Amino acid sequence: MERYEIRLSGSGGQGLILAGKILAEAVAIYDRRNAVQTQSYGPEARGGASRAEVVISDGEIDYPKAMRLDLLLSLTQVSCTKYAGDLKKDGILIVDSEAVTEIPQGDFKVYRTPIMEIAVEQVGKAVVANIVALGIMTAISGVVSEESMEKAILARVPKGTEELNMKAFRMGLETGRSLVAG
Amino acid sequence: MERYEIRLSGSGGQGLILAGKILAEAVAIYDRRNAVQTQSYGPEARGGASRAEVVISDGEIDYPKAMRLDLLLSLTQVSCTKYAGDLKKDGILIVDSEAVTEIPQGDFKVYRTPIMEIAVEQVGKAVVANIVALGIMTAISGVVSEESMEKAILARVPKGTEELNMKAFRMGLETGRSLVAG
Amino acid sequence: MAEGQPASKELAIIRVNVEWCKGCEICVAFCPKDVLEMEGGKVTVARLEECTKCMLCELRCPDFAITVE
Amino acid sequence: MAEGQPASKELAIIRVNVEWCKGCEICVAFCPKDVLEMEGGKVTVARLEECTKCMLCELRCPDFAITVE
Amino acid sequence: MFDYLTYVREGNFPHIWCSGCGHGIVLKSFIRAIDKLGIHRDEAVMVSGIGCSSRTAGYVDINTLHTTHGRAIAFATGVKFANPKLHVIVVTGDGDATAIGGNHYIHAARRNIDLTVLIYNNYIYGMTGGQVSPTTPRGARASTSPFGNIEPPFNISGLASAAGASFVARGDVYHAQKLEKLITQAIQKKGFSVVEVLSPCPTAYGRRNRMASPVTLMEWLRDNCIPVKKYEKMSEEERSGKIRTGVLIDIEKPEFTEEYRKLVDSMQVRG
Amino acid sequence: MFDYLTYVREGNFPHIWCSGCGHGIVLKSFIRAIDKLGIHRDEAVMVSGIGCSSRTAGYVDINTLHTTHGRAIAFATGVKFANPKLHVIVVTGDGDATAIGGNHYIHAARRNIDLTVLIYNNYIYGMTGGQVSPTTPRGARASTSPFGNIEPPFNISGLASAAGASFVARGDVYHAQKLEKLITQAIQKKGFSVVEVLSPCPTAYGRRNRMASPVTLMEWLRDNCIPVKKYEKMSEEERSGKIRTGVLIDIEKPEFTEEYRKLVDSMQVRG
Amino acid sequence: MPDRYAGRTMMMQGNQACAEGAMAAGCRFFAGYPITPSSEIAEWLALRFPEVGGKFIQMEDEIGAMGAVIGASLTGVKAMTATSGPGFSLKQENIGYAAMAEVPCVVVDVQRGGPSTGMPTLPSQMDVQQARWGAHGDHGVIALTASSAQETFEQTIRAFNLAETYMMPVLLLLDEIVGHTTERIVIPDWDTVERIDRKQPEVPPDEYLPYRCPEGLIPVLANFGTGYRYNITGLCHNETGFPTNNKQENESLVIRLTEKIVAHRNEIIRLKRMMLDDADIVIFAYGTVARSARQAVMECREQGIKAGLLEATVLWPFPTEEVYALAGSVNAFVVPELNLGQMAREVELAVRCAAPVHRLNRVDGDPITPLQILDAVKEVV
Amino acid sequence: MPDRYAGRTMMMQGNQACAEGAMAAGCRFFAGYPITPSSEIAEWLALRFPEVGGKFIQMEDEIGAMGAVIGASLTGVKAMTATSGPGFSLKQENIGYAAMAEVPCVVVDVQRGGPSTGMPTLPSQMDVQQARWGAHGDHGVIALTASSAQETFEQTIRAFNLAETYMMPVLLLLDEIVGHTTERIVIPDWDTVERIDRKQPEVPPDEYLPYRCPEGLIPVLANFGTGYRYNITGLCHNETGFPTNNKQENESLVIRLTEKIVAHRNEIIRLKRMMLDDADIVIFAYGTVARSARQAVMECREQGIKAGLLEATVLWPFPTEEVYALAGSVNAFVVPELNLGQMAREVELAVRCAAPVHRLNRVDGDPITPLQILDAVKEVV
Ligand SMILES: Cc1ncc(C[n+]2csc(CCOP(=O)(O)OP(=O)(O)O)c2C)c(N)n1
Ligand SMILES: Cc1ncc(C[n+]2csc(CCOP(=O)(O)OP(=O)(O)O)c2C)c(N)n1
Ligand code: SF4
Ligand code: SF4
Ligand code: SF4
Ligand code: SF4
Ligand code: SF4
Ligand code: SF4
Ligand SMILES: [Mg+2]
Ligand SMILES: [Mg+2]
Repeated sequence: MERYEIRLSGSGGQGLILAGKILAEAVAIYDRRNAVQTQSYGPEARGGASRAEVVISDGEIDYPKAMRLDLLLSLTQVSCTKYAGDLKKDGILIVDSEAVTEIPQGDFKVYRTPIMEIAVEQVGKAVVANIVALGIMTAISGVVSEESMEKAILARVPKGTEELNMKAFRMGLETGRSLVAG
Repeated sequence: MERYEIRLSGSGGQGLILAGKILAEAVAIYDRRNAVQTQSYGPEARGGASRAEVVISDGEIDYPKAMRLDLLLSLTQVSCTKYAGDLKKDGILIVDSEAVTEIPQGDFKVYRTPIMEIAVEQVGKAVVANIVALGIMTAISGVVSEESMEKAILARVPKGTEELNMKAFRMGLETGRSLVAG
Repeated sequence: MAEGQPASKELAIIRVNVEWCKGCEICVAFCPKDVLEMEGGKVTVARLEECTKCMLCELRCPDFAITVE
Repeated sequence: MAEGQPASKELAIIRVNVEWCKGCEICVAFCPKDVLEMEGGKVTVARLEECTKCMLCELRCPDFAITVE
Repeated sequence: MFDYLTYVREGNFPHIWCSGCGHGIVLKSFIRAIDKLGIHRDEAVMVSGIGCSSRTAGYVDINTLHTTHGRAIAFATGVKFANPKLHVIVVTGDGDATAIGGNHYIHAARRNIDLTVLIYNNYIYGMTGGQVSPTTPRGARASTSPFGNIEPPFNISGLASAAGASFVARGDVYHAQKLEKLITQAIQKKGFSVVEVLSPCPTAYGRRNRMASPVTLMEWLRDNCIPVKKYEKMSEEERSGKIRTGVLIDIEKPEFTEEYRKLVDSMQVRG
Repeated sequence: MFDYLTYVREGNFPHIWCSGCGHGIVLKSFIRAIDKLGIHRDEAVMVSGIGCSSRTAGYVDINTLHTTHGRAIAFATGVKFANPKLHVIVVTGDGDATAIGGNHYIHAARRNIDLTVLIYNNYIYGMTGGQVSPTTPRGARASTSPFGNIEPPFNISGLASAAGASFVARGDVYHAQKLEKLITQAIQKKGFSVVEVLSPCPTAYGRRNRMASPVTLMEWLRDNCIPVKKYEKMSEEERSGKIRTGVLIDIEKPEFTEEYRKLVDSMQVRG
Repeated sequence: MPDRYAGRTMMMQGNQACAEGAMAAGCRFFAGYPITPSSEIAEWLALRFPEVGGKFIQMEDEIGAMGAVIGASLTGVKAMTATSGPGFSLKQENIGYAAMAEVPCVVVDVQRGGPSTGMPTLPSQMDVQQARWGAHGDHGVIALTASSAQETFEQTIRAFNLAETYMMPVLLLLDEIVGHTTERIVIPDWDTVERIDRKQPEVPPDEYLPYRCPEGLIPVLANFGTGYRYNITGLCHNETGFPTNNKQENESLVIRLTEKIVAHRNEIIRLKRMMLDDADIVIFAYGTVARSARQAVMECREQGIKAGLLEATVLWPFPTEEVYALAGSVNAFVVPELNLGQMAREVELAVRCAAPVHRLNRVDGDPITPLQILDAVKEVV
Repeated sequence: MPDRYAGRTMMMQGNQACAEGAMAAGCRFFAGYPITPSSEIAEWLALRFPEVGGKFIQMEDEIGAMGAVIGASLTGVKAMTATSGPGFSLKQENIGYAAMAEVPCVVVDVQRGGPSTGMPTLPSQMDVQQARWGAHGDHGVIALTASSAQETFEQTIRAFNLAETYMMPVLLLLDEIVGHTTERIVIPDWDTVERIDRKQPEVPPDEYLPYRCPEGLIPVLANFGTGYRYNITGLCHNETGFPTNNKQENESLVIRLTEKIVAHRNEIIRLKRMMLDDADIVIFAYGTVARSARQAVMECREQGIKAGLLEATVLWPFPTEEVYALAGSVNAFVVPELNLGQMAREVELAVRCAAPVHRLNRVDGDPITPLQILDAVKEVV
């Protein structure tokens, strides 16, 4: 695969940077392909809007930032509005359907699903919304293997929360699969 | 006159830098010729050896430091030994005869006189040795007028010490004249 | 109870600027009368009639997001 | 006075390093026995026999220039 | 309802501080103080350094000067000395004022120059993501003290007094009304005045130290900040873990710009 | 006779200090102290900043590090932390330590790192020719306070205590034997220890303040430096103009390098 | 009330002349920290300022001094600090702030031998590249120099005028010799001194945007306390003075900070030309060394060597075009400096290979003598 | 005991890779002060050092951190600090001290947008000239850079090796993108890492002169506490380490501080060459921008444009000769940089007019993209 560009966007505290790191680690360490993860912050290293990017490729990844997105995840309206235009033709947009109500126009596939709600109501904790999102993205994008994602998640989440996170990931996978299935 | 270079040398606290400034002021402000005065210090701006230079000329003075001395005043042996070699052929060396006992070899005229002793015993204060020296130099060098020197001294010395300093200056003048004469 | 209370006692006007409210819950936690509640990450007025206009919610809101009149 | 004094009382050896002495007069001023004097800007031992070897001159000389043995 | 909006730069809101950050409460207390004092906004200058706390300057509609990290007091010294008519208020953080800025802090106190310094003490470097600060309690966790801080913290207020400040107070954002009073007194004081304000940082400090919720942090302030008078009556045991708040120092001494003015006046007479 | 010469770098003598400068007396007291303590010279490091006082380093035959103005304590922190076995002594001036170096001074005190700091306080910047310093008394003349200093001076020792030092003493060069003892105690103390030494500067301070003669300055010290115990018994009036000397603070508290060692040890167990 | 020195001819050190120039320029605020060989500037102002109501403060360190100067300037007063190498290094962060926030002020560096503590009482020209690049981040720089007490007086005035015109810190690079040499200076009546004061807003407060730059490149900053309330920050900001995350606004700010110098280079750059019309060899010199170079040119001419002198009194912006203009018609450049060739780099960049550039460097703490330059020229001929 | 990461392949930020590189190089002392975007270096070492007995201290400010690093180094430990622009400015005085006293240490500057507080979370390459000229006084400088996490790991090791070899501070200039990008790195077994430790005296203490330089240019400084008692100062000093007023000694010291770099330039300079053999256009790039340049070269070649890349991994000393060597055979140079042309100046000086030098500058906080470089090359063709 040439180059696959993913952006995870939302606001600080949603754990998107950690999600980006897990995704990159799954690809680069466990799937043994190349991945580079970058991020951007608000003023100095704090709060506000948050954005993580993962570029995946079988070749060397020189330019580390995304240029034309293959996949955009947006957990807030602001980030969706801001970044949807960066999607490639036929790219994929995944949004939290509760937070994002207005989808910008564009030549891309849109998947809407209440990510935060799934985390709170089906998994039981808002903090795992990022892992739910990872599950959805894994199912929809197909750029990373499920096993590698599981390993990467387990390696990064705090001790004692493994099960919760696995549950979130699987919830996400299911959601993703049914979204693809339509 | 092309360029006349004077160096006053000794140790910190002998007032040589003030003497240099007075001489330069006499020439440049009162005699209305050109004069430039420079100095050098020990480590940072303190104590130790002390050296003041005055360059006098009717033309512009570009290079402000002495290159070949016309006149060297030395109140210590160390400074005399160090600087005598910088004298021009036929230059003038004036030394405190008590402090400087060894005169280096060289093609210059030497005037020996107990400057400090004159200050202490004939004027009454060691601190005016610098002014005594100015008197001697005025008489011997002929590069500055006596009147201008008097004005410059009066403008620079602390209030209340004018008479003392005038006495010192005249004592120096006399000494200088008799040295030239004899 | 009605006696001794000024007849003219008016209900407080509590305004929440939801654009600014960051949902810290400070106003909710320290309202002595339990007037406020969280809803969808923002504060909302649940029991206006209980409000004594003590102004503590306004005082402590870090986000200039709630005012009481 | 001689009684009670050890017979073997020796004169102090006071050494002045004239190269190092800067003539500050501290040793002179604070010698309890007035042993020292200034001469030509340097210290000199004027009344050695008075010296009690109290070492104060050595102690306070800022220039490491005077020693007492 | 207090009308804060006429004092703020509304266009810059919502402010950048995190949900539950105490800094907004300090800002509000400050606004009420200048309102009460009737200070003309054109004659008030706020000088800040770098840090979350220092961002306060961007929100108040007075003359505002957001400087370099640690140097706010030095800049403020220039402003005040150049134009002593201005009311100069410094807003700064524990890191800004007492880590990199410690020297300016003690020297301004020594000089007793008429500045009012509000130190937002959140025990951490908030802006840069939670590194240990000179006020982080022993044992507390920060990104650069991952095993618990081994350094003892400064007593910010004690330092100011030792250095020569004429007014030193400590307040906290839970007791926001009292804070307003302390700030009022500090501004009124002619001389170097400090108000150390305990202002929680849920994001960078709370999360690492089992106080992630703003409410928990506020409760902690409620329960541990003890007014001076009450504190004095407490036994040694009762005092443990408690923090003295209120006016700690309030003395009269010559003020720097005033002394300089006298010098200049004396020259005019001489000259 | 005390044999100073085995401890000094004789080739660098006579030293650069002016006639009657007190700094040489401090140096001698220091030498007697390390001699008495039997400290191995290879294990002693002297760190200094810039100033006449800081030139001390060039004269002692131990490891010596003459750094940048105001930063001696920071450099010394590195030396000590990197190799806690070394005895690290900082020699510095009132300007070096408390003007430009004030921040490092208070932070090293806070950390309570095991350094011994000798501050040669001559109330002036000697090296640069006599500018006002943070310890210049009010009213005193300096080249940058030609009409008399309008700023109040620091209490150097008080500042160190407020910042957290575990040992603070004040001595003077007239009472040179006592000074030696204070330095000895300071070196022995495990923790941040300060000895403020009143050391006259006839050239830059004395001359401007009617104390041009070294003897006058020494007499002034003799008459005004009062041992703590005696001072405590004096009335308020008697105290005026007098200076308390002796050990001012001596407390026990955890030392920084020791605390870090414990942290490392605990990791070895964990790991 | 005329000043007591106004209109007088006096003997003064360069450092004192600098202080007097500042006063004549209208400077009424000085914050400093002593350091050889600059301390006399502070000392002279400590003595003189109270007479004219100027404010003098000795700060706790150089960083604080630079901060205080910027703070003072924002109230509308002309403000200055002075230092030497080690202090110049320490001031860099705040000099960069003044450049970013566009606060006029003057920073004097009386250069001594470096690096580090180096040779505190000896001259050098070792900080000239630091003047250009000492602070992090890109921004334009104006740095002047002077070779005599009189010129120091005048250049100090010019430094203030440039600072107020272009709204930025202006650096004045002297050296130990210029600073400590006592020579005659004529102090004009202050009223006759050309003095530029910073512009003040012409719009009412509610229309005012501090960084709008009515003339395109230079902002108009209202003095604090005059009713224009705005924000100043060292963060990238837009016209309003508030921080921005807008990329275009970032870019236009950063570029403008350099562009405002580039665009006005002709008004800023000044050169002194001596016997250049028929010169085969151009000596490029500045500061103290230019004095020796003048004498060297005279001696060259006496010996029949067609040498001329291009003396820079503005080091930054560098007179690239002016140097290049000479390059075609001469055989060589000789660049004597009290450093290891710092401005010779610039001369080389400027001549664009049209003529060889020879260096004459001295770093032992002694000045370059006329004879040394003469010899260097002869070697080239 | 092998380290727990040794021999592992991991995902790491450039900043963490820098910290790991330091550990692998044998660094056991870090003193710092937090600043975006460098703080992760400190944070990672605060976590990691206790495991290996390394010392971590957060100082009160950047100046103190730099001082502590120098002090620590003199005990023989390898020591480092890390910062960004504002802190880099503050450290300059003490960096100059380390250069003067010849104390090995490593200073990392993770560059962000400037000037002043600027754009704290956005990348730049705006401090590259400051790295050369930031401290007052003349002295040689070594500055490395890196473009990926793996290279950061390696360059950090090299920085220590150069510091210990040439006895001086070595600067490592990263940028926000390199510092914050997470990518795969392979951490070798520490035993296999080439590690250079500073020489120790071979003569007995009584014959030892710290600045004698047995091999001509580089002194041998004994670790404090090992029985060699000597003096270190930032004043001009002679072989003994004591201050001197001797002019010849001053001169030889100052010249040696530059000469030791000039003389060893070939050992220090390293370049990466990509498709240069037949190149018409040379892109000169470094750091983050070199990544884009690599991609741009590939795209140029696809489009039939003969572009090549000369990537500098050592910025100072500048590879003047290597650049010049290419100048004769190519049509042009293109120098893309996240600043206003700071290294393009050097390229211009180096090519000596043998080929035109085109600049591509970006200062809005966004990186230069491969496409931008491609466009710039096309414009030149
Ligand atoms: C010279 C310099 N060093 C470091 C920084 C990075 N920095 C920005 S804010 C900050 C700490 C702020 O802490 P504090 O003052 O306590 O404010 P808070 O954010 O906690 O309110 C630091 C270290 C900087 N901007 N400039
Ligand atoms: C960064 C810097 N600023 C200023 C100086 C100039 N300087 C050298 S010593 C000194 C003051 C020394 O005073 P103090 O520490 O009291 O020592 P003393 O000479 O009085 O013993 C100053 C300001 C310097 N060398 N470096
Ligand atoms: S005013 Fe008082 S009672 Fe009313 S909502 Fe606010 S806190 Fe509650
Ligand atoms: S205190 Fe303010 S920000 Fe917090 S929940 Fe209440 S209204 Fe919202
Ligand atoms: S030892 Fe005592 S008595 Fe003897 S000379 Fe010295 S001070 Fe005087
Ligand atoms: S105290 Fe020392 S320096 Fe002073 S006069 Fe006596 S011997 Fe000489
Ligand atoms: S990081 Fe802490 S101090 Fe900064 S805004 Fe957030 S809560 Fe407040
Ligand atoms: S200037 Fe003062 S402090 Fe310095 S050596 Fe002379 S007397 Fe001592
Ligand atoms: Mg804080
Ligand atoms: Mg002093």
